[in-house]
Amino acid sequence: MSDFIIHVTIMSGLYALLALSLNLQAGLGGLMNFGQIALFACGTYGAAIAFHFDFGAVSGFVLAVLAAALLGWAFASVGRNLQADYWGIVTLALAEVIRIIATNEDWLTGGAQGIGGIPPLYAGLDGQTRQLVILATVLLLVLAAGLFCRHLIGGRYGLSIKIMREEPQLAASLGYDTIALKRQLMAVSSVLAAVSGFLFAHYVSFVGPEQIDSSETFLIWAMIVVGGLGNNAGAIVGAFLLQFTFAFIPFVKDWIGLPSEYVAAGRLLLTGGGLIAFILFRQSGIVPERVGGRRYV
Amino acid sequence: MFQFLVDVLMRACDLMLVAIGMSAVYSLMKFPNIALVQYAATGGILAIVLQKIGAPVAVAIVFAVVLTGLVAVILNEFLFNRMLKIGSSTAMIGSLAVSLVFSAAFLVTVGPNPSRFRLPVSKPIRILDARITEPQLVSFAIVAVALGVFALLYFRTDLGRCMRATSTNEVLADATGINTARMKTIIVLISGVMAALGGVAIALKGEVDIQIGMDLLLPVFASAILGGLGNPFGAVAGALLISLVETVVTTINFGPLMGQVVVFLPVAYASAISFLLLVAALLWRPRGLFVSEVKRV
Amino acid sequence: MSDSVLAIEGVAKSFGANQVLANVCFSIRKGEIVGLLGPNGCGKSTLLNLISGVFPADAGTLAFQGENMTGQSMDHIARRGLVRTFQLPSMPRRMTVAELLHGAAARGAGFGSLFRRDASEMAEIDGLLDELALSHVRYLPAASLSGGQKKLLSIALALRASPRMICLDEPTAGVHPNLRHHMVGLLRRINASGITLLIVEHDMHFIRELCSRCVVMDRGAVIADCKPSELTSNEQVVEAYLGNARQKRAMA
Amino acid sequence: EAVIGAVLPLSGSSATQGDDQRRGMELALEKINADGGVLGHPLKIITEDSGGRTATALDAAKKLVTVDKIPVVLGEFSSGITIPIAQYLLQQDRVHINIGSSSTQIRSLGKGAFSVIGLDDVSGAFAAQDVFSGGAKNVAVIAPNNAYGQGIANAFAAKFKSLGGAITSTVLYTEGQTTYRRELQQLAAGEPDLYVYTAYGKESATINRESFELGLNDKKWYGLYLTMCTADSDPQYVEGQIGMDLNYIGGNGGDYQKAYEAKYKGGFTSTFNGFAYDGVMLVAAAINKAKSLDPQKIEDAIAEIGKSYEGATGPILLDADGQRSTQPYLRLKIESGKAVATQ
Amino acid sequence: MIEVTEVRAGYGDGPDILNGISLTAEPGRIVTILGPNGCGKSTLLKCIAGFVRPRAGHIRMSGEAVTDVPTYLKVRNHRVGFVPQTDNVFASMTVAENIMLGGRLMERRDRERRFDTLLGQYPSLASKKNRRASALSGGERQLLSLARALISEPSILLLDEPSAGLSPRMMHDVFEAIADVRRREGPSILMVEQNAFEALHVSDSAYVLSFGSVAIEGAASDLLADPAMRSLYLGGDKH
Ligand SMILES: Nc1ncnc2c1ncn2[C@@H]1O[C@H](COP(=O)(O)OP(=O)(O)OP(=O)(O)O)[C@@H](O)[C@H]1O
Ligand SMILES: Nc1ncnc2c1ncn2[C@@H]1O[C@H](COP(=O)(O)OP(=O)(O)OP(=O)(O)O)[C@@H](O)[C@H]1O
Ligand SMILES: [Mg+2]
Ligand SMILES: [Mg+2]
Repeated sequence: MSDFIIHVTIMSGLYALLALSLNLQAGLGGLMNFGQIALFACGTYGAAIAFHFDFGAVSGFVLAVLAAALLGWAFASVGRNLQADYWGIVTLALAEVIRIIATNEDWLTGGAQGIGGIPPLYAGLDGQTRQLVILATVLLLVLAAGLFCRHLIGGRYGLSIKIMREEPQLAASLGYDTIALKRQLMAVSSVLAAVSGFLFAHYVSFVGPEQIDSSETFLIWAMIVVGGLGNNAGAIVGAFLLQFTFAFIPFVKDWIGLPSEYVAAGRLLLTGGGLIAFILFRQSGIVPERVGGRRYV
Repeated sequence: MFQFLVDVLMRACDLMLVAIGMSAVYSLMKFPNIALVQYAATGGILAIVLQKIGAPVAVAIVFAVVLTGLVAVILNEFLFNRMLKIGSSTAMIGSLAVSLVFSAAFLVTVGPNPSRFRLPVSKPIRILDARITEPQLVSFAIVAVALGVFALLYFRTDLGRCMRATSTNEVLADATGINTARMKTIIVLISGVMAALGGVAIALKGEVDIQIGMDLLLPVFASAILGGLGNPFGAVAGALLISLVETVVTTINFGPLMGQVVVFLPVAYASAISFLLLVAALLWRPRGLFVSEVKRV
Repeated sequence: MSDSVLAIEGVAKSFGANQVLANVCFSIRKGEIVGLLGPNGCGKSTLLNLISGVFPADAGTLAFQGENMTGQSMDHIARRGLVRTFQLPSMPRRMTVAELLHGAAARGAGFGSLFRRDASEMAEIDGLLDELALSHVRYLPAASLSGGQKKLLSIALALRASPRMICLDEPTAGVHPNLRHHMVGLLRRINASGITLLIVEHDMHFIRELCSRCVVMDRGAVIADCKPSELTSNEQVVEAYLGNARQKRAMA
Repeated sequence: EAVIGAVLPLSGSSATQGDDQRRGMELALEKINADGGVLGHPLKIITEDSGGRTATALDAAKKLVTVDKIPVVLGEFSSGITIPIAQYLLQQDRVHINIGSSSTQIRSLGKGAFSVIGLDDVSGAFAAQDVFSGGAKNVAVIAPNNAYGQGIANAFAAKFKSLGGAITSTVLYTEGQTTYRRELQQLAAGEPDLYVYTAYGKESATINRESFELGLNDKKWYGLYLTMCTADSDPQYVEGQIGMDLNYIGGNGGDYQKAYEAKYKGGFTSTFNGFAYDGVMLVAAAINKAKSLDPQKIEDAIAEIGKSYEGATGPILLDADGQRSTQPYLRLKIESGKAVATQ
Repeated sequence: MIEVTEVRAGYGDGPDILNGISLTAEPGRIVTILGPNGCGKSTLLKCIAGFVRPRAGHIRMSGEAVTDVPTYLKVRNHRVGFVPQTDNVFASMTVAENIMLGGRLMERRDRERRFDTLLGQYPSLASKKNRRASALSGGERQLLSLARALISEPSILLLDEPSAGLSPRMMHDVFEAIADVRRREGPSILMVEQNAFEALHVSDSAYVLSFGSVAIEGAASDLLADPAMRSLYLGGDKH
């Protein structure tokens, strides 16, 4: 059991990084990114391609981070004068384009078959210790990312992003280059997503296009909505909560004794219904954003 | 050539009604309701099931469509209205959760296998160089009539004017004596009916399975946004444009250019190209092709 | 004209077939307080939009402190020191007044300021809030301010952006008369610190008390450029803008 | 008490196949337990839903291993999911049985991984030989744009070209569309002698109907796994199609087919139920042979049994990599709505 | 006839913005509400119109209790015309559509007649009849909003700063128009204004609010005549 919990915690941590990244964009910057999974894909495919062409994990990491930052930058550039919803759909579409490329360019990405056999990190350690070390790494990264985001949001830069989010015209009239702000924010938050993807690839050891389906983005969205949009702690809590719920739904199923033809329906019902109930009864998330933040109330 | 037009229309028809519904709901409620695509699936599946248990096709269709409309109203009353109080991204995630519950419901009621209306197989009719079957013509007709009725309602009646007024300024609409809550209910009903009709139109031409809703999501989104969210007839044009591009890029034979007999763009890239078109169109007209609203300071 | 801060030459703007501005020329010297007057819909706000770079002019040139600003973006122009306020200000829903004022100082707020937090500006912000009777709403979300309070806040925001020149679009519309009086004093002091002011306004008392010069527009063209006291004697201005005798009496 | 695990796509885009796999397992379970179970107890299968997602599938696999302490896990359907869970299971020294993926990458998973389904190279090569010897020289291929489709289309093309035939065009379609007219017209543009296609239930229904509507059925259609291709289609549209499929006849395949039809009121939904059935049967036999639930012993037993095992899908011979090396295929033709064997 | 008794109101779970306000506006009279920024004038109008629900107190229109009646019903049953302070037009609709919407509850013939007279009164709107309201200048919006409220010949007129942003000439015309409506149709007019002198000149009575309570009430002429009042509440003695 404890192995299972370690595994779920590692996955939760990876999703927490993704959620933190999305929360920076959507919660702080008002950027309704529905293509988050494409930034994650930069991480997974960065790792996979580096492995495939024998570049080594370090260059894989560099590749992942650079690709994600570049893609984030491009997302922001495309959306320079789009309204939030429009931009959301554009990112969704672009992420889909990236998935289509990953499915079809098999010389680079392995096509629909994906790239398998990516070695785990800390390959020198034995199974049990390795899991623990990976767990520690992920949790440390989540902590560091959380603190970084907190600092970013609480400081002067966060204020300028907030003005950009709420009233772009006003921000521009005060001298803020809103496009540059968006690009910076996207590039920085994309790096978090790429790190998550990179670790995911090495942890799961397989990278394929169905991992970057657009429904994955919705899952990350669900995490930050449950946790409380705009709040870092909320994003982390949301990621852990949802990931643990998903992981433990099979136990609920065993416990109820659900016949196997209803397993899938039960899972969908629990996730969908749970999410609805959560939104309705825990209105603005577990940890709602406070207007004014810590400093100005 | 005529065949080509028929192909374009056929694909556009699949998207149009759902896209109109999405756009119309967006104009009043200010959130893209993902569950709409599931209403389409509900409409189609319900009509088929009703026919299976003995109702004549026409009756089955009417019942299915009305029932779906009512479901849309009820869900709106009990879920989306309350979620919207928290925020539009919350409502959107909520509508995703509702979609999951729909999937679960479909899974236990009709199972994952596709189903179709029991209609006599008809030999295609030849019109010029195109081949069209009778059910396809009926399905065209349904879409055309639905569009016409909606256009009349929206532009020629007081009800339509009130809807548009509510969508631009709810407070002022209230102050003009418009029952804005009822307007919303009506638009939700209409969108549910339109989506269900869209589903029926798809079902008439062939087969539906429970995935159909989620499969429609991206192209419907793209159509609605290309036309300009909140402008229902823009969505029609958007659907036409998307299907036109998809069809054109896949039917152009690049063979002669490259000294070979047949060289086509891989179909897998058709949707990628239509998404890229979407991005390009929005770069040119950030609020969609058919929104002429000026936002001034 | 070496001391010209803002030079507007032959500026024109149309929206579709609708020509809103045609060949507008005037310039403003450093330290001046200029009133921009004209009937509703004559193009005053549109001119401010061109000056501040909301959209580009169809023709003509705009120069600020000798630098050609034609076609530059709003944020670029603002960073050069030309800041404007809006006629119908819309304010953030999820930021308090105090937060907004902190964030309004764009200089040095870039990515580099990530780890900087200073409280030294507190005093400055407090002073502004006091001056504009906004102290008691400092911790309210900016969007929930009353109409008049938003107008006052937008002046405070412009001041925080370290401007060389401010263009104010109807700063007193919806502001209580006592505060208008107060505002005259504030704007004078701002001006005395070397900031040039261009004010679109309909309150003639305010104009008379504050401005050294008035530019009057009608249907997209400048019809008068004179001292405030000379307005009533200009037939064209009276006809287009001031209207009947009671108004003239009020001006006298 | 013997408990084994399965990870299947019971929801998501492959739910049809996943559900059919579940049916096969259920039939196997009924048969095993009616015959006395394994090691004297009824066999139990814990089935988990993968939702068609790697992460969920991995969670499920880890749950089966670490919580339910299961020695053998069967599944999944998509190669993209089968591979990572198999890798995980092998790391944990458990046995993995592939019952539905045919990517050739599966061959290199390593010891402890078995496939009871022939990988794409096997079936693609058979079909190419069959089509070529049928006289067609220029063919067009349409297959889904996923691991299965890409794999089998490549395998088919490689063999067909090596025989001296030509592929006029290969179309990989995106699943879940409402129409495939564009794809079909691309296919027709090369004017092939014959169309080779493979598609899952819903897509094949649409493809068959539309090829009928567009008049593409004036040429011969060859279905790879023909019963899967025609399962959901209206018989009128597919009349006269030929193709290959797995051999259900001979051995205990005929009984299996009857049992399936009796229990689920209709023909096979996909070809995958048979492999799921065989997978479970094989594992049960191995456990009985090993007289133990130790994964290592089960693994050895499977390798041993796999030297000659008669499954519902025909003889299962596992090669040194644990992969099914041969697979008997049938040549089928649709006559008055039924698939009948031809020679 | 509008009667407001001891109304308390606020936003969300915030503090009371109105602390027990009472006032009456009789038919055929113009009542002006004055007061510093943020004292609750607009909140009071929104409360009467039904956008903000009173926490205590009563509101009656034409003798009927309407405290908890939703806005649209008030508008229908008591013919309320409302000009909000901000966001006062249907931005994506044309000028003509905006005005017509104001009269949607009237007979078609009446509506068209009124429409033509109103456009006659505001030539600057007439020339922009088919333009989108979102393109209008601030002053033009103000006029449009007024025209939209006036077309239905309301019996209760709530005006939130109708003269804000208007040129001196236009402001004068607008006040004349309001006085004219009062003379001809005799509605109860409740008007919030910052241009106090001009407003008081056409008003019958006035209330001065301060921090959500009535500080002073009286006849408009009395307020204008009292020098102490002028310097304290009306912005100094400049006239
Ligand atoms: N984006 C636009 N599209 C079309 N017409 C516009 C646009 N912006 C302004 N106009 C028109 O240009 C004219 C001038 O508008 P502007 O806002 O500059 O007037 P203004 O002088 O500021 O008036 P006010 O004193 O009422 O604010 C108006 O008639 C307006 O309708
Ligand atoms: N939507 C809102 N949510 C919360 N507080 C609000 C809201 N609207 C107004 N307030 C608060 O209520 C108080 C009164 O606002 P109101 O708009 O009634 O003022 P006003 O008297 O009309 O002022 P002005 O003359 O500036 O228009 C203000 O302090 C404001 O901050
Ligand atoms: Mg203006
Ligand atoms: Mg007000």
